[in-house]
Amino acid sequence: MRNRQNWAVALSAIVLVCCGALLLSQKVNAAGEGKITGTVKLDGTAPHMKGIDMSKDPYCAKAHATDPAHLEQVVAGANGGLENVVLYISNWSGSAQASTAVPVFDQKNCVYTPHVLAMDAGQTFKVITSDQTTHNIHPLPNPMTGNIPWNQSQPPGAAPVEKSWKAAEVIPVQCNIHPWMHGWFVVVKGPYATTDDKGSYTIDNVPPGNYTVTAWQETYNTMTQKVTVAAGASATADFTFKAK
Amino acid sequence: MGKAFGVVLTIITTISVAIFVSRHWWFPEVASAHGGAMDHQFVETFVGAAIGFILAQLALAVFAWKYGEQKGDNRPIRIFPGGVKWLLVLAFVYVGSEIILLEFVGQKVWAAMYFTPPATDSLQVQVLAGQFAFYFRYPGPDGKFGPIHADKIDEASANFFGIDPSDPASKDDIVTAELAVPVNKPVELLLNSKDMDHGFYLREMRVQQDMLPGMQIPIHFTPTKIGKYDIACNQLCGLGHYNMRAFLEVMSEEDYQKWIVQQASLQ
Amino acid sequence: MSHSSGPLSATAVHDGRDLPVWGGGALPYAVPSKKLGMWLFIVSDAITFSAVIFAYGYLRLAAPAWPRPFETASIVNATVMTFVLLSSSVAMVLAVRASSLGKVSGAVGWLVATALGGVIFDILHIREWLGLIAEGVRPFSNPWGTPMFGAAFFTMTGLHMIHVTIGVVYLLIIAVGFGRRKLSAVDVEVSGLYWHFVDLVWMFIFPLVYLLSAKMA
Amino acid sequence: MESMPMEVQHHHTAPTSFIRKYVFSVDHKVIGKQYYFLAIFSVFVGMVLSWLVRIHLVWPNIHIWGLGVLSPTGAPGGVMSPDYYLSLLTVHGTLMVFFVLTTAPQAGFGNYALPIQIGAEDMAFPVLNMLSFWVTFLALCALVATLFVKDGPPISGWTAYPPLSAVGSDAGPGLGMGQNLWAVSIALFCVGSLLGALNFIVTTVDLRCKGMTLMRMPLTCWAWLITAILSLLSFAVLFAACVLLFLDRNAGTSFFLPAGLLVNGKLQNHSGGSPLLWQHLFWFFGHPEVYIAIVPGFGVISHVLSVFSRKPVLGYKVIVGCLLSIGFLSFTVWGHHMFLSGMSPYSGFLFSIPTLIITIPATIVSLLWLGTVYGGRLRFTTSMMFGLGFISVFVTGGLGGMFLAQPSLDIFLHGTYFVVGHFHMVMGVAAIFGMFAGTYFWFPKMFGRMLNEKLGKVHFWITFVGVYCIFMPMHFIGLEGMPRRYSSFVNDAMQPLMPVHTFMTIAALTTGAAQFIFFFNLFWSMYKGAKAPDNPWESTTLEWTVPSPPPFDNFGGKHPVVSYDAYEYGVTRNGKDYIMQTDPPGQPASS
Repeated sequence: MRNRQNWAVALSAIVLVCCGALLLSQKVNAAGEGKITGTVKLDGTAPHMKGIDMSKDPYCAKAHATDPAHLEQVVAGANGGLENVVLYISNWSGSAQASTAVPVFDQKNCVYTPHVLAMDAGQTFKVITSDQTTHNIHPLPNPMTGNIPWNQSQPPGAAPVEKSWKAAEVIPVQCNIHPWMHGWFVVVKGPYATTDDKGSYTIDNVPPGNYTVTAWQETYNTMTQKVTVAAGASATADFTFKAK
Repeated sequence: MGKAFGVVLTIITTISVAIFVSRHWWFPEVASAHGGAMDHQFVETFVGAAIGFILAQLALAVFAWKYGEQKGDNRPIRIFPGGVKWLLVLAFVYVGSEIILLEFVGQKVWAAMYFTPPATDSLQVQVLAGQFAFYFRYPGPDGKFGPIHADKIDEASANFFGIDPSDPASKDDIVTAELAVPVNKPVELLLNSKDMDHGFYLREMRVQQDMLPGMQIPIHFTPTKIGKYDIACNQLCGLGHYNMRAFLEVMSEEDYQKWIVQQASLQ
Repeated sequence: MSHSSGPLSATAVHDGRDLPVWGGGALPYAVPSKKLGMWLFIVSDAITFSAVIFAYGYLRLAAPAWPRPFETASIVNATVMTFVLLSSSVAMVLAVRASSLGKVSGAVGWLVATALGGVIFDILHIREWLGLIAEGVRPFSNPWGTPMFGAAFFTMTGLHMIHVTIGVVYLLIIAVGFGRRKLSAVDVEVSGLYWHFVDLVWMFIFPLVYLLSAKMA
Repeated sequence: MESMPMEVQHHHTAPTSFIRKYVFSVDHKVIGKQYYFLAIFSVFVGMVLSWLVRIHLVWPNIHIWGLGVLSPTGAPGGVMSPDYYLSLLTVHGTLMVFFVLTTAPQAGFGNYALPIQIGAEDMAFPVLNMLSFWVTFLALCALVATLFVKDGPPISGWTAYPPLSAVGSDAGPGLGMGQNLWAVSIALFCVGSLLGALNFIVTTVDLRCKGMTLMRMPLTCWAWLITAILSLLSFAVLFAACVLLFLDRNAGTSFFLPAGLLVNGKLQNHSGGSPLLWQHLFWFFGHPEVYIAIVPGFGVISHVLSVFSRKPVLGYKVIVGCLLSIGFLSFTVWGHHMFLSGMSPYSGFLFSIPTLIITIPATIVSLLWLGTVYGGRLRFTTSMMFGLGFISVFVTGGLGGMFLAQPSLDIFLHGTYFVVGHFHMVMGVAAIFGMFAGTYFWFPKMFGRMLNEKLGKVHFWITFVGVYCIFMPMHFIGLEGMPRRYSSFVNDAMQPLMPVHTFMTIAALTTGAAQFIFFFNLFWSMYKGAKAPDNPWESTTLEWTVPSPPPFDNFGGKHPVVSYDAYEYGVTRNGKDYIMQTDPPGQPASS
């Protein structure tokens, strides 16, 4: 573990130095970066999301006594806005973003909050627990990508688990103790965003250029769109998934 | 030193027997039809074992107390009266009677559970164990279970039994996370496992059975008391083993009918 | 303390009776230690094989259908292998006989002949393996159904092949040692026990693995 | 009768270099000590692990210093996770069963004392003997290595039931590399044990000295012989099982894996196997293994009780017969571990009969020990105290078997703490009491110095009362149906029993701490203890005729001749109340 962290630190340091060198030599103005915004909608009615029976663990059942939990494979808002869609630039060729923000994956009331956690490859993220029951985080990456699977229990009050992923991949996450707990780590290269409950998103810090924006949704897979970002301006890319 | 040993051993024996006899820690109250016979069998075994326990420990304590060597002790050693013969007889009589009593008389309980077929009007429920939860399937009005398709099991979309939606036998099946049965009605459980060896342990019902992948193992019993009981996994199945459990709710007939209708509506 | 010689000369007093007792140091059951050791090894090794064969039987009986892919060529090949192994056992008998008669060169010759039989057996067997592998048999799958066929086949014959290979090395060591007169006739006899055992195991594996899986006309 | 030509006894000369003398030694006495210290190391680690699992049960959130460094994922920040609990439990069980209970009483004491007791200069195959030890040592290394690999030791328990142990790391932590190392370790251990067993049998059959008939052998030798036979027959099966398990894990075979396994959402590419097959193979080994652990204890206890009661063993021949029948019957009862496993309920019935029958010889032996103690002139040395303690815990633990032998009661008690209490008492504690009795008995011979008796008595009293405090309550909470191998008790009905767990944990910590008295005594006395005379216990057997410690070839080039039975006590001759086995034949003993 320590090793991998050292690696990550060393890697980030190298990347930082390289970025700095690049920036200095080309004298690019960082303030010229633009952004991509838009909304993701669902065309048609969302499929019925089954309720989750948590009677196996009385702690979980009690937490949802008044507000039963449902599956979250498709979460559509009132105006058709799709939540939990990850937007990223699929033809990103720039360097990894040295983002200091730490995405947090919370285990709360025996569900994952958020259901989908997007992050940059190499970016450190945190898994925390707010529950008084033991959880177990088990991401299942494809071993071919170079991401190494892990499986770690987190009892109540345990310290956060801090990790990062090497390669871009969509990784399913599950809790071995509570079989209904399913979530996703969406690891991408470059800037990304996740839609909110209205389906809108903003990808910040996009340098000017031509891009392919990809929207990923766990049930409906992906859609792409080409956009051009001008310096300091905002480009728009709206997506509409068709309900099956 | 020998006297001290005698005293300590007597104290240990007394406390152990006293705790057993006080029944401070004892089986949970029985809630199934066959459970009483099993408890009876236990008590019989217990009496037999207690006699052996007390006699052996006290004999040891007395001998250690009595036969310690003193300084300048010249008393001759004494051979056990009757030598080996009576000890052999004692061992054969003691163990032999236990075997006859327990093995042949006591087999009835085992036979009742495993050699007799379940009553024809039993409520059949299929149980599927997986890391680390039990799920239950009621056959629905047609009384038929569809097959379990391992490749179709998908917990993320709550298809716990791998039900093929196009299969007519599965269509009306009711899948629940809790086992509910009406009181005083025989129940037959068909135990399946999708991944590991699991155990199905219902203390109050005096029911326990391992669940093996690749096998469907039937067990049957008749609950006699309304209440909510804990179903525990009792065969090491992985990291969440201790947390693998479900609940059995024994309900009145009316409550059960309401419950099953409500569950059907949730499918 | 008196040291009387002769294995049966010491007497002991027990209950006032004089009993002739075994003299110690020699061999009460007329079995040299090495030979007894080899017999015990054979017992335990036989149990290991039995466990594997039990596993094979257990799974084969439980399987709804078990492939019977061995065509005449395979059976002929296995029969030739059996013949080679049996002949090597005969050579072994002759080696043991020669060694007990003190004919060093004869014993070495027959030992080498035995080892050669083992080598031929191994070569034929590996050829058979390669053929099956080329046909697509793997420990986890095969072209004919029940995947456990490959697992059982490779495990049982592989275990036996390891025994044969070890046996060949063992026999050659014995041959060299006996040739240099560093080892005794007992050592040759003990190696013979091992070789006959390996041969005997094959006599179980041949029908169980090959004949029971021969293609039905 | 035709006499065979005597095989030439190769006198090996005493080695002089340090390596040949203490490391790669072929001397059975050195190898015996090596085994003994291997077991001492294992029992120490195993005991610490048992502390950790007991602590986790009672104080799950406690920070344990150093554990976070050992396993950053299993115990982040030193707080054990539920899976790490299972990992440590597995290593505890494997270490204790294989590397302590199988190793110390048989390979340790047996190697040390068997050749001397039968009047031999060494084992029949000294080089093979050395090889057995080093293979066993490698096995231990492989097992200990699991603590340091990624994901830590396997979580499948010492019984390693598939599919959990066979499907690989999808099933949970420790089931990748850790489980592979486990299988390798056990396979190696089997090889070491098989070679050792073979050596024991040949030695006992072939190398007895003049006059040492089978019926004059000390009961220890009988016990080691029978244990060796059990090892030879049962480890061969476990070896095969481990090979098949290893193939299932690494070669894609499916001996123990049925079709349609869905582990963590991944459909496994296996079909055609049966998890029951492993259980059959494992328990075919596993039940004799119980007797492999305890029978040497039987021998040592019979021996020690006779010496310190100053009486012949009551019913020597009967005890030999009982040991033989226990050995035989132990191969017919493996199914009682599998009453509820899903095998045919009729075989459950069949297996319970020999299981109850096997209690007959065990009962007889216990009664004969009581009869041996009766009317003696008991000398309460520490060794004797552990001998008496052995009878007590063996009876207590054994009676628990009467419940578990019945399939009908097993329906309730299977897999509960009742079982844990039962087998710890009857095979763990009893066997370890046998080891303690043996240590206090043979230490003077092994190291030429006496162990401190006062420290020994303190050690005995805390241990004796301690084990009852730990394992008796397990029976009680077993009656409540508390399942074993749970890292915490989430069930509300179990909460009232937590004080019992706290009590047992404190008892375990105390009893464990008392073992440090023993370790201290052991290592201190080795260098600073009082010099031991040749025969401190006034015992009759051959090892007490030679100096303490014995010379390299045991008898200084002489060949002992035996004229008496092993247990001629309580007879007065030449002012002594015993006759050495090697005393010259004379007037019949008067008792």
